[in-house]
Amino acid sequence: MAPIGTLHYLVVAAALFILGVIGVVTRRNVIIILMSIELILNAVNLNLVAFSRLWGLNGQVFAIFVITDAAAEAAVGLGILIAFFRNKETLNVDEVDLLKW
Amino acid sequence: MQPIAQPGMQPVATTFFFYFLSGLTLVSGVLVITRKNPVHSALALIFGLLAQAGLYLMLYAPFVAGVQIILYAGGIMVLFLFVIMLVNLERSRKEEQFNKQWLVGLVAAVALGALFVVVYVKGKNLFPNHIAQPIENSNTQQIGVMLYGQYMFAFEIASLLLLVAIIGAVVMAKKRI
Amino acid sequence: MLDYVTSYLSSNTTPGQAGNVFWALVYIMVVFGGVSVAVMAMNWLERKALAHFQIRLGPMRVGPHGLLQPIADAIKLMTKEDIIPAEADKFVFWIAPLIILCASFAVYIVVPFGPTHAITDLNIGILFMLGVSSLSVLGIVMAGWASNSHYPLIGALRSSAQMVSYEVAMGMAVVSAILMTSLHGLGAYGVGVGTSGTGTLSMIGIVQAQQEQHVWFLFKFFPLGFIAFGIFAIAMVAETNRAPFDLPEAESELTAGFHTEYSGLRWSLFMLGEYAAMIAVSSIAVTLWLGGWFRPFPNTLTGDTWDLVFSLFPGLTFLALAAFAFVGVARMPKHPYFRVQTIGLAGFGAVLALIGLLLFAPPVRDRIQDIYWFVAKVGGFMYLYIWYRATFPRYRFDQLMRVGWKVLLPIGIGVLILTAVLGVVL
Amino acid sequence: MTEHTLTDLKTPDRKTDDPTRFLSHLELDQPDKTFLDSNELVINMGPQHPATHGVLRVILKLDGEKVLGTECVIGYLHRGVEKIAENRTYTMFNPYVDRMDYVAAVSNGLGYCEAVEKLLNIEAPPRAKYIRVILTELNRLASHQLWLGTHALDIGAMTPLFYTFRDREEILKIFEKYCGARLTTHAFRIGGCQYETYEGFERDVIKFLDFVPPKIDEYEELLTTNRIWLERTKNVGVISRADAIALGVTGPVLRASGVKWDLRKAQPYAAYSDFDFEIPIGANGDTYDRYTVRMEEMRQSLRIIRQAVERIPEGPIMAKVPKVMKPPVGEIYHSIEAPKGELGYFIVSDGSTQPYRVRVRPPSFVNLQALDIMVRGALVADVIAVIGTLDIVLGEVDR
Repeated sequence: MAPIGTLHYLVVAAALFILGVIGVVTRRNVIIILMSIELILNAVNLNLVAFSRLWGLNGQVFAIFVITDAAAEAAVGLGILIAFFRNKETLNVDEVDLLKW
Repeated sequence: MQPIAQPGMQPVATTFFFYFLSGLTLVSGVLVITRKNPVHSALALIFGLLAQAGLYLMLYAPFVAGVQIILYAGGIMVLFLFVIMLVNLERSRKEEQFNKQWLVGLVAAVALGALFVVVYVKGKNLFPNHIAQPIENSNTQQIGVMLYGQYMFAFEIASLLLLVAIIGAVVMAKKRI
Repeated sequence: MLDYVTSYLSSNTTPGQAGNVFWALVYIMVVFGGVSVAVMAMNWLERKALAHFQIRLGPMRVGPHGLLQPIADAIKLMTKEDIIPAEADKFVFWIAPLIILCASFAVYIVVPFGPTHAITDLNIGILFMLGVSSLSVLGIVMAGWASNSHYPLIGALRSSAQMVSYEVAMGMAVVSAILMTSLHGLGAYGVGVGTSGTGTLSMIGIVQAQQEQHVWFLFKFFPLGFIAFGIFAIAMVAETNRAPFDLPEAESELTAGFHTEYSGLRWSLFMLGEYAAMIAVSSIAVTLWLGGWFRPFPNTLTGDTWDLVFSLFPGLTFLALAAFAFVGVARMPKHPYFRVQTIGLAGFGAVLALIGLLLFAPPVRDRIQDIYWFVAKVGGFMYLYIWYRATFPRYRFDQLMRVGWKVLLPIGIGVLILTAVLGVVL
Repeated sequence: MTEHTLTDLKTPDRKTDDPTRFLSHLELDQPDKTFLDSNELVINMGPQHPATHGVLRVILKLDGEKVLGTECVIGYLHRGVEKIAENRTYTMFNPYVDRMDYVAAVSNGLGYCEAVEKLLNIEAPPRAKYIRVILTELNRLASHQLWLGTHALDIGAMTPLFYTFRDREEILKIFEKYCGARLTTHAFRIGGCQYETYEGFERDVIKFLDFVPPKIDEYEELLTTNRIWLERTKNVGVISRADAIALGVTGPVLRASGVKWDLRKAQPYAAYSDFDFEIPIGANGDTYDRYTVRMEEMRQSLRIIRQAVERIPEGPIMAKVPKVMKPPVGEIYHSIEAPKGELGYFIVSDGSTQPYRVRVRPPSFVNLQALDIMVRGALVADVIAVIGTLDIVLGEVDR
């Protein structure tokens, strides 16, 4: 078995990223779309941390920023979701076709 | 790529753990996007996040791993589960869960995959051979110094972002304030 | 192979740090087994102590003074019918207790029972502990949701909100204690690199910092350490869903909260997780504020005489317990009916006395001392838990939230700021 | 005779299996629209629930944790006591009343005996009256102790339950020595008492009187100034003076709302006019006031018992009562102050040996009406506290 290097991590991250993209594109449920976005962010984090092993800690610091953003995104996203659900009583993202409620 | 040899530290079965954890990550990623029930998706995502925290530990990033567990698995996912419970599942579960966009998804996936393959194959030599000395024992401290030194401004912006997110979430979720 | 096994014994780190898989596995077995036994003992102790608070006897039938009651309970729970509601989400229902159990047991990986008596010493130790123990909320939420029933759902919502809220206050208290590791006081301001007194997140490092600074963090920057400890002591009761914050499982309101639909073995897993979590958060408190494994006054009462005196404590404790058991033997009614019980209690006392005598042997004495003091301090917290339960009524949900957000959190932030300021000024 | 119209009562549709059907005729407040609209939750509290004091079923309509409306479903313990009375002679029916409020059986017996005595136009001798007062006041104490224990347990304080039961035991011992029964005592007979006090009765009672005040202090020490207790009970389940009177609630619930109404003073029965005691009243009508009122009542009961034991006269304990009781045709309403409130017996006699109709006005049943207005807008936990503070006994509610 080949020794584990940075590229291995990058491949995992890429796969995770693709999975996230597929989720965003094919799912209708808003919650799962948000989760797929978390997957994408995680793929990015994995990349950053993997690179930080090569170029120092900047990558890890950025990973922390990304996690912070993910928290903010989840809070706002789920807030919107609740507001949306309250009015439409559905979680289907196709129904979100008006700019007002 | 050279395996990381830590002086004074014998990594235990690194190869096995790498394949185990990354396998867990990918399988749970697949489960996230294929499960019909959002709770199952969330559960899969939690396992994926924990496996990823393990990967971070293997990359000598213990602080990020800890933050991942506390914030992602302990915080954000609880929020997700909370919301899933709040919204009426009985009704939303009956809805169509998948878009008729398999083609788009496939195209996007293939295109992205091709892109990654091209980049990684062509850029393989771009990755430097040298490896920055992992400073595990003071990793947390180093990150702290960087956060409050070099990235001070970004850090403050992030705190502002969180504040805005808090207010935004409250405004969104509550009709009357 | 034998070298591999014995080489660790002379090292002065934890097995995890030394990378010694064999000893790490041994430690894991010992710690997890010990915690399970401690949970059973705690179960018996709680029932007995609570009973004596309430002028009754508690379990008396199974074994002398009910000593075998936890075992009987365990057997009963294991052989009970395992009911899964028809409408429940089977997989989530199945996995929820396991999540709680894993979360509360995984914490013990970094609990320092002594300078080398820990499974491993992560340098993000305290962060790891807080993070992993916060995962148990996921199990609770899932248990409540998967039961597909109203009471568990309300219990789960309450519990998740409660645990997430109190984690914030708890975090503030913990951060102020961590800050103290880097602040030597008296002019030494050491947050930067290269300066003296760099802070640490490692559990062992925190205890050693207390030794170096010659103070338990409880008494550092008096009363700041004290207030931070108080916040933690309150928040940890809320975190573990115990009285007076036991709303998620408030019996009189929600029958049993999130585990209403659980029975038999699964239910006992919840209980195991809860008690393990209680011991875990108590050990965080002991590590952060009460000097961890150190005996009282390790820096002032020094010298061989004092060392000897304090090292006798473990043996003396067991001898005292044995004496207690023998008093019980003497007070047993002299009726043939009680013969088995009397013999059992006498045997138990004899075992305790034997352990006590064993602990007086010098090599054992030196090795066991750290663990003894750590466990004794944690035991004090366990007693507090029981005492709370006997004394306090239960908070209402909004009051609970108010205490968490409007009382504990502002005080916690204030303490944090003051600690930082004092560290710079002094 | 005015014509009663029943048109405004919508009959619940019992055909549907919907648990909300009982709520159909409730005017429910609109849910709080600031959060999720579909967040209304209907939960069944009881009949098998640890905190509904028996088999009360409360259907709660919740918005999150906020109570929008309640409905009590009763009758799970219905035994038809009133109907049974129509087929029993007056003497035979006497033990049945003990089974209504089984924690205050002596008071129930007293009310029934006095009502029949009034119907027969006889009066119990003074010594019997004093014995009756001593036993009913002891019973009041026992009932309040049981209430305190269970109420505190509902709010989460475990220990008072065991303390109160320990002390209640002493009262039950006195009952047992006096009449052989602990719970359903059947201590009194129409026309007086069946039994003379046993040897050492006074001594036992005096001993008890010296024993119990420190114990009451002990309960108060655990609860009265306990912060959590205060927060859980102050301003919870408030019922105003006007509402309390309008709903007809009686007993400590009424007095806690500031109405000084106690039948022992207002229309003295037995020997109550001979004794000197206070009627404690509350100010706010919240759960805490009801708690303090009851605690004070326990002390006042001790006062009454002490006076009664000291002044107990000698003499017969039974009035002259005909062997076959045939009260004159007529009707009578007699009420006494039971531990839970006004306990009234309405007896219609057709001149035969059996009552034509007996109607009991149980305090628990009437007080339970107040549950809905006391808990609207409160939280689920308050429902438990309020059920506890109303001090209901389902045997009496359902009869």
